[in-house]
Amino acid sequence: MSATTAHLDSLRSAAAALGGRVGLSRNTDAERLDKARAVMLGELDGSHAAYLETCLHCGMCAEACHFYLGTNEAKYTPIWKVEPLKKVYQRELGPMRWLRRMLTRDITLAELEAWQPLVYDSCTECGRCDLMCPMGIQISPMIGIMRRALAAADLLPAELAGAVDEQKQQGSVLGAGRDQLLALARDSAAAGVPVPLDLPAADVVLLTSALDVKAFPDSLRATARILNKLKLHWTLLSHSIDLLGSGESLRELHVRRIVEEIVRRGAKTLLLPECGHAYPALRFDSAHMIGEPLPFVVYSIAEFVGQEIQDGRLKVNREPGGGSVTYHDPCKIGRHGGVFEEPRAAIRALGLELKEMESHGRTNYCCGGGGGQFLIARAAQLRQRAFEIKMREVDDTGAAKVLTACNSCRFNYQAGAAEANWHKPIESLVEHVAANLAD
Amino acid sequence: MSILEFARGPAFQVALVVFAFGVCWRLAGIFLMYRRFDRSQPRQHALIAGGVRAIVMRSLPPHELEKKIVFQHVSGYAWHLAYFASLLFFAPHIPFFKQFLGFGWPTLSNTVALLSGAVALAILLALLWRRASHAVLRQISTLDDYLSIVLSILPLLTGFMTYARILPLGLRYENMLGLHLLSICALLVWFPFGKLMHLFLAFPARFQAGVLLKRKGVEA
Amino acid sequence: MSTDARARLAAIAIVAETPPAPSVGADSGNVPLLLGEIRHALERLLATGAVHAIDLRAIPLGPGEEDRLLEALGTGELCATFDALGRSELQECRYPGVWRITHWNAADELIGRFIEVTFAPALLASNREDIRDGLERLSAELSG
Amino acid sequence: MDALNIGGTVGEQLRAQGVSRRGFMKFCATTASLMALSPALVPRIAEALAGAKRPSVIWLPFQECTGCTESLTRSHAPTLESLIFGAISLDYHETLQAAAGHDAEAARNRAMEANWGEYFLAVDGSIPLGNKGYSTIGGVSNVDLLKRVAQGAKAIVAIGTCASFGGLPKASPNPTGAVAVRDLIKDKPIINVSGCPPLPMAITGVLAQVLTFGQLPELDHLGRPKAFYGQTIHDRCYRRPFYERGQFAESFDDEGAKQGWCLYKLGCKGPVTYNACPTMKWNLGASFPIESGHGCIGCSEPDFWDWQGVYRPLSTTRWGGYQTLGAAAAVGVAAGAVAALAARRKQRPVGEDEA
Repeated sequence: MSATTAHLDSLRSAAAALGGRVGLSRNTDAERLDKARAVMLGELDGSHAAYLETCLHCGMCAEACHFYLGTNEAKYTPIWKVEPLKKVYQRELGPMRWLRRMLTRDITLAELEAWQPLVYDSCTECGRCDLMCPMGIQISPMIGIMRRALAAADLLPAELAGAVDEQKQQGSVLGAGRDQLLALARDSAAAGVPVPLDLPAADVVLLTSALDVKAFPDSLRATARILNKLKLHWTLLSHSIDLLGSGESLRELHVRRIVEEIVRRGAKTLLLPECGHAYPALRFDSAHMIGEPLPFVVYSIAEFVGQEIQDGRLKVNREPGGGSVTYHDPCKIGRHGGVFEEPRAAIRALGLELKEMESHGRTNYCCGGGGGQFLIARAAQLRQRAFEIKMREVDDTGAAKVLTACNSCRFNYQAGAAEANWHKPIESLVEHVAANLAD
Repeated sequence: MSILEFARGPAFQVALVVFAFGVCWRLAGIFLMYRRFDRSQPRQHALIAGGVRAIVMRSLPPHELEKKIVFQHVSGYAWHLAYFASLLFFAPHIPFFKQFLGFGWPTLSNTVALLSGAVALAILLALLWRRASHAVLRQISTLDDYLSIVLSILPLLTGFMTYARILPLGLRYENMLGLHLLSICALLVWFPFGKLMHLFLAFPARFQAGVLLKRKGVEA
Repeated sequence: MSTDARARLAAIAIVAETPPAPSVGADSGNVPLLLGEIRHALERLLATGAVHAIDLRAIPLGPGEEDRLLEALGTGELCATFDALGRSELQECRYPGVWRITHWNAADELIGRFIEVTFAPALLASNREDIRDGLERLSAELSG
Repeated sequence: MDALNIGGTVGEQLRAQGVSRRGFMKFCATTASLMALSPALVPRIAEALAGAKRPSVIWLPFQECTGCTESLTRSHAPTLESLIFGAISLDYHETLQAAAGHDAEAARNRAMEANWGEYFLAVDGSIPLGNKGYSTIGGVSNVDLLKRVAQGAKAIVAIGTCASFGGLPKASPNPTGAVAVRDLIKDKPIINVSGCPPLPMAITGVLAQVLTFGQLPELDHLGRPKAFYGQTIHDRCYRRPFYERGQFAESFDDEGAKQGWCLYKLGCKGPVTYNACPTMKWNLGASFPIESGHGCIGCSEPDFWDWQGVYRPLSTTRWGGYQTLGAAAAVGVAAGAVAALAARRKQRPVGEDEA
């Protein structure tokens, strides 16, 4: 417990320190508004148009959202969170924009400011509402647009702005940079698990995340152990630790650099760590960002490990002691990525009894802190309301522990559990696999 | 010119032209807009099938989601079905459709058609009340929502009054029939500009979602 | 018309269709209602002596319904006719107290049909004025 | 016809013709029936009729087809003869009178003078305003004649849909500029006895009512006597139960038509037509159009001729046809395309983004 709270505290203070660095915007209000609008217009396309035109205001999306369900506050209705985007669409792009302009007012900076807590504090882009909508409206990607528009208007919450700033200035995220990663690799090699770093050529490239480096180094080590066991020609890239959703252009810049690095090494496979947010970006969005299909295949590590087990290339022993677990589907690789079966195959191979939560697979509830939300200090209470739903579902399974494949989820579980004084272990699926590798 | 003649003649002609023009305008404006082409490697293929499947499956949400929206779901189904049953299978309506299509079809008995109209009317009124009182719905509702419900209710209401000869304000049967037709004109004129367009947009939106989710390997 | 044209006319096949028996409920449903009304009127006649009349032209009746009603009422003992502005017939029905009164005009066209529930239709009785006229005529003849 | 011999009451006239009291009562009973009054009112009618003065009636035909007069002469109760010789004094009727030319005009003038302010004016046919020469009598245009004769009338009875509402001559595009009596005469009571033609009993019934009670009958929103026009054809139609049950003939020779089902889908205008056909019936009470298997065409209603066709059901509308709709749709698509293409210039195509 103390170890957990220690790394939590260190992350928290790092995040809090980041907030202090952010100064006032240097742009005028009009410029900020224009920038936000430019992001919206740039990202909105015909598919969003069809969604925004079809919304019936039925309010069912609220019933999917853990923030609404946890608070019963109407403003947390998912579609309401994209209201400014809808306005801009209707006034600028919609077929009836001439009429709309006569009848409605333009968005204001104050409006965008008012929406900051709605798109950052009370949304993790988990996408549960996307499944609920009877019209098929995909709300969470539009929240993404809202966020990038707000970022362009210098309206990122202080903690997130600080993190972006840090990455821009120092190349580290939450204090985790290349140096820390090198140290981690050295320690790992010393412990008998070599981590090949930045090799000039490899078949398989692995990325890691700041959270792994700072809080969950075991997850990285476990990954390395498995890759070594599979005797793959692999390397860990140290250049790009994290992909912060801090604005379209920066995100694209990152993606382009990563793709270049992988292509340069001739790798055919990209493995993403037990980290959520990189997955949809690299697996699905990147092809659009670089303008052509990726020349390699992208897997989440949990997905990869599950596949290797299913295909018989990776052998695992039944876990000593066994016991029951439940599996938390991380939104980014589950609902946003389609990885449901592979982690469960791994759990079955370990001989663990899988007790599913009522909402599992594509309808799984978010841990409550994804999408950078867990960094925002003022959103702590909100986060906890959402987490309580998760706790209830976990408790209802009667499982002894929770396994997951995302360290953001793990981090948030631990923080929430500490806050609620809840004693349910949340552990890494990959670590469990690595601990039970068969010869 | 009497109300009935005005409704059957110029009013309906104009309403239909506005309807056809507006619907095409809006649909073309949406579907000819620039669209990103997704170049990512799909996790699952048969994307079209995924889209079609979504059109069906979005009518049947999974259990965990469904149990939160039982009322909306059941009432939504009930009023749509009842509304269309009375619209399409009430015998005096058949000649109306036949004039466009050139063919008619069997009808429900008046009792059943009227009963289903009554069900639709009752649910719509309940939904109107709910929209005005439920916190979430109040938050997200616009004039469009209220106008669309009211304009959907009026043909039902005037239809009933016409059939049952409930004639307030000294109105006579032919006036009420005229008002019934005028309420349909109003519905047609409003149709392209508000949410009623989901008649045409719901399936394309679901299809899009289905294709997107199929690409990700998630059941829509 | 030439014989040829006649032949061609004759060649046109004419089929006389017998209309099918009307389906159940193919009428206004007023016959049983009228019979019910007549029953109540008879009860009232006995109890209070109140007379009741029904104008059959004011009642919507489908094809054949009037015949069915009259058939149901049947024919009773007494039938009186008179000729004034055309023929009239007062026919007692199968149910005493129910009278079928039919008026024709001078051209023998039906101009009215009534059902009266009464001990005797007022038209049967001789009228005072007519009696006075008759009396005058008789007196004149006797004195003449 | 002696225009000046209009003295005496109806009762006296009938007695003078040798009609017995029993005959008079019979006359009253059928008259009550005609006025759609309860048989219970016969004694009151008898009392009224016995003392009623015979009114003078002047009948002016304008743009008409004589169908209304034909209908009147088919009236079987009271007989036309009894009307003319007993109940009313028909002093001028272009079609029926024996006199012609100057004699006829003279008879009319005498009747007008003798009964100024007391006579009833019956009009059939509409009045053309487009060109006065379209219809004249003895060189006098219809409109002038109507105005002159109306001046001395106690009330006007507009007989037939043409006189009541303009009727067939007024049908679009109304080449003669036809109007109804009520469009020209505003200062006299007008009773509209509409129909094309009106029920003969409605014509005689109204005249009988006027004569019996010496006052105008209760009128509906279009100035028609409620006794005859108080309910729609549909209200009193014996086929209405089929409508309620949703049983409709789909064509004139299908099983439904043979079974006598409702003719709504075949264009019957019964629901919006106020008339007494279902009870009074035509041809000596033989039948009425619906009973004969044809829908009501709405002939007693204003502008019925322009109701988009006799066989188009009430629930149909003008809709312009697919060409109009197609054009509207095409313009819509064009407008949408312009909107979308203009929107594309604001959207960011692939690969193009800010530095």
